Amino acid sequence: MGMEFLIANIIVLILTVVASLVAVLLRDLLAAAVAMAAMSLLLSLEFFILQAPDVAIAEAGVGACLSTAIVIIAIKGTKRTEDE
Amino acid sequence: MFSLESGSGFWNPILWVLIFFIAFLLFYGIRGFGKSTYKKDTDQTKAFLSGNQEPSAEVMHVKASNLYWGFTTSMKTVYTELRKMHTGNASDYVLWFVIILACLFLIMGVM
Amino acid sequence: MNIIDVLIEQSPALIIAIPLLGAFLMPLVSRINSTLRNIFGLLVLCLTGFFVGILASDVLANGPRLYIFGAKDLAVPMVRILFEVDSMSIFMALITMVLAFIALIYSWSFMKDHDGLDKYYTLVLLLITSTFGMELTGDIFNFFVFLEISCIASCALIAFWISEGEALEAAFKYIVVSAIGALFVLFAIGMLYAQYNALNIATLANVLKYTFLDKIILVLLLVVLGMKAGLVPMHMWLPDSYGRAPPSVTLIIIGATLASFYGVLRVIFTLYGNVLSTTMRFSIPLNVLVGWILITLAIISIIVGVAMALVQSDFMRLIGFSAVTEVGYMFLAIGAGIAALGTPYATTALQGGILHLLNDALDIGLLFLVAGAVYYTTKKRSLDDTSGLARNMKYTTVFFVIGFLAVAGMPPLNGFASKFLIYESVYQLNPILSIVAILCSILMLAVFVKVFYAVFMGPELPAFKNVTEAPRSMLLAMGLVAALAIFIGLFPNLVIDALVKPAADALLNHAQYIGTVVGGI
Amino acid sequence: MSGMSKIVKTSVNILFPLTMIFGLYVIAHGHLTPGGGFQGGAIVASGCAMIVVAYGSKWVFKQINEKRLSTFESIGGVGFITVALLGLVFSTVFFGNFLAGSNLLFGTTPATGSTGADFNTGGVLPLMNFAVGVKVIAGLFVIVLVMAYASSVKEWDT
Amino acid sequence: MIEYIPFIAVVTMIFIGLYAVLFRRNLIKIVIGISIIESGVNLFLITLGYREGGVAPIFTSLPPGTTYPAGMVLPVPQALTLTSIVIGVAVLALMLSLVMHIYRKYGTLDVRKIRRLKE
Amino acid sequence: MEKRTIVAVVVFAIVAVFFFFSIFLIHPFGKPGQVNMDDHIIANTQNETGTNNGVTSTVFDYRGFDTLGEATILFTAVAGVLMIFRRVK
Repeated sequence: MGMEFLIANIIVLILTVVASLVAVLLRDLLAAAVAMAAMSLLLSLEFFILQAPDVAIAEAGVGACLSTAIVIIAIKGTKRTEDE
Repeated sequence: MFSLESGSGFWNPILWVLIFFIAFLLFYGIRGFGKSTYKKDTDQTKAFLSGNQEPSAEVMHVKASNLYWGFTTSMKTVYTELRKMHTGNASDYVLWFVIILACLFLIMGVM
Repeated sequence: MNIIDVLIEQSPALIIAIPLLGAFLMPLVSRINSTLRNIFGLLVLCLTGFFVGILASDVLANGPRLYIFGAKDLAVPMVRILFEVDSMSIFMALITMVLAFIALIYSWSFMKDHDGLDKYYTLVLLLITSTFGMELTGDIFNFFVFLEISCIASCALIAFWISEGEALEAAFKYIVVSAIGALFVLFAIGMLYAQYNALNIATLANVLKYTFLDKIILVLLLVVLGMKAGLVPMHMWLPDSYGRAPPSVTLIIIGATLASFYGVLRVIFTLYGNVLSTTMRFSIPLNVLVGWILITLAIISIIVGVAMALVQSDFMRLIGFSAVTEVGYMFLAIGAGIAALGTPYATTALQGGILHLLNDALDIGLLFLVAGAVYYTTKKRSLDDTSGLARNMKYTTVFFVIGFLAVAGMPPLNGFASKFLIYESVYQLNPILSIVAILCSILMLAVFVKVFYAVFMGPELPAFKNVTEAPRSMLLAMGLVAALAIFIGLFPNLVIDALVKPAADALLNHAQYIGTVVGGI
Repeated sequence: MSGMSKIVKTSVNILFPLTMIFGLYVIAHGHLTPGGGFQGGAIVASGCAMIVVAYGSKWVFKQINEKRLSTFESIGGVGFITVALLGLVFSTVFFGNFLAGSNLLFGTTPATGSTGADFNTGGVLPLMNFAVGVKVIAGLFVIVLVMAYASSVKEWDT
Repeated sequence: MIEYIPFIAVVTMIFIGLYAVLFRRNLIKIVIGISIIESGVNLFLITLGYREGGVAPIFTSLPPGTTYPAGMVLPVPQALTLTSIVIGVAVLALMLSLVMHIYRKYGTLDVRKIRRLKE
Repeated sequence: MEKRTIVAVVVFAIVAVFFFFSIFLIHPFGKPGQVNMDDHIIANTQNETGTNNGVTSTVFDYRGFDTLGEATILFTAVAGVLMIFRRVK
């Protein structure tokens, strides 16, 4: 396994996990949605690193773009903060 | 014929229906000995409550939640626990799932 | 090679393709005319039923049948998706078919006054398709895909009455639970794939070695499918969604739930069939452990289900809790069958469980249909508000009596036949289990006597003075189910010999299931 | 969501055709390069979602309603299953790849190993890609459109 | 240890999502949690399919000197993941439309207050 | 802490331990053990399906039926969303 491959892998994975953690912990739902988009993009990058370009395109289109759009629309239709 | 074997016993519905039918005939015969002066929809059949007026249907209606009151009261401890279990919270549904998962993991992991 | 052989050969694919095509065409057809839409739905179902029928006759006569998607022969069995139809799958498919027919006939009048019916019929057809897919498939990832379709379609149908907040709530809870469950199934499938590089159930079963990872997979699959089948304490979604879905749909959702139960059977008997007798630590065989786990959960299900049903005041929710009890009976029988694998009464228990599966679908379905008829005429859900309906709804009352006697296991109805087998065989395993089961059956009778009094007997309230009988198509649907229940009750041995025994044998004979695929390489 | 500022509209006007072309390219070359019906459909649908964001869902609803879109989706689904059923007719199995190696439409077999992009290959796969592409575009777009419309209208159920 | 890092990321993501479902009260947060679990499972499948030093299984202008099949990553997990991604977006859309509707009916997104169906 | 949190944390810990333990039993990253199914697909995708893209051939040909299911899922979700947002009379 190439060293640079391993390092890129580790960095992207850690960033993905951090982004998902941020998406869960943030109280502002819109920010959480953006964090989820970031997570999807990083995940798509990771798929690309793992030689799955088909899945990377799908994840970028569906996960990062459409899912986020749907979540943001739902937040617009309800309310933005998590607190009661 | 037509009987269901379970290895240690059998169950024959046709036989059962036959016996039931005979019992029904007997019952019908006994019923025929009843009074011939009985007529429907006369004062004979009205409820008699010490001369009081018959209460309206709403008053006479026993609500379903009041049925088996004695049973539920005597089993109160069980029912409080059961009601506490059914919280109706979607997170708790998932929590129960994870609890069972953990229990079975422990059992299978030890074995 | 005559035409009927060709049709039989192609029928596993057509059973899926025809309702799917019908579902895709439904939005276009319903644009034209509403009567045409109903006829189209019934036509699609009739065609599917024809193929299920000929496939059933063939499978019961000639043993398991394979269908490989995209290739003519078994040259590469690892790669392609294949359907493997044995007697157990076809038994489930027949149940689904019956339930779907009845639900469609019932919907005809019950759903008449609603809007959004094109979506309704589309989703009903999709739900039926996915149930068939879960039952016929021989590929574990394909099973997951159909599980997911059934979960989405059921969720949308549960939320059909969108003007009631509770329906939406029930749908949301259902989809949260089943989406998480499905993801864990996918995780388990990934682990299976990683170990054996195969997704075919028969191939996997052939090479399964029962490593530690396989234990984890077994637990994941069992728990998720048990949850989807409604085992306590993961049953909470079941009364919610059964109680709030339109009753015509509930019938098909029962079919989908039973398909999950079928998944449990498939996982234990086929996927882990080769390793079931592996002894583990403390020299306990795997089958005893799994059997007793299932029995424990089943007994809890029976007790909790009936105890909660006793205090419900919502008609449909009450039936939902009694459905949990019925699921408990099935798991009790299956658990006893697994724990005592190899003894003669294990086979009896298995037959009782499989017959009870059919009886549960019919009886609980009948009760839901009756509840729907009561809701249709009175618009009341609560048992507290209804009273004295027997005066005006004579047929419905008769059907309710048949249904509740059958659920409570009163002779000579069908519920008794299967419960008799379960009691007798479980008694040999452990008498206490049998006694608990009988006691809960009696409690079940008490539950429905309460309903009978609250809804049909009692004083005639002025609000229901001019209630009329349910429409004719609803009565027809209820009558069909009641007739089936009485028929199975009177001639249980006919059904057992024709359908249940082959199904139980197919489950126990996993070598044949595996050999049909692996032996053909 | 109502319409956004003119800058956004103009930039979307430029970006939308590009996304469209890219998505259609991905769909068409699914059997040669990374991509396929789902990926390309998702890309085109996200382009359509951009239109919804920029112009507002009410404006989009005036141009195209959800009934027409769901008709398109049905057509895509029927097309997909029809290709699969044609496999049943021509090669006796459901999902049979009856065009591969037949030298008809998309029927040529590529050379083994690393080859160039020959568009005329793949058997029924490009057809299925097209059907799935239509279906996914219509399906995802209708989801976004309907949800956006519902969130912009305050009281839509009466 | 270091070669297992993708698997560790997978399990961490699954548990982050499960944490959101179990402990967060907002419905949209729960939906986001389910979406994160789904991403974790997708990553798991792709990770299973990776072969050391392999390239994507696409023959169009393959890098010279590639041996196949040993030099390519496994295609089946990628196909499964594609299916899983589409399933994910379908479930997400349905859940969020339910959430929007529930908000109109109940006036809240707190999962503890959305329980008219209990006991 | 309330009882629910304690139970959840304990259960969470148990499941996490088992999951973390089990992933180390899967083959190491990048070294899949058995690959016969996938090797068959890679080796035969060009001459059996006439496709250069192994993933597309898997999605639409070898596992085409799953893709039909996947398309059905999207269709189901669209029908569900349209049904949920329908206008009630």
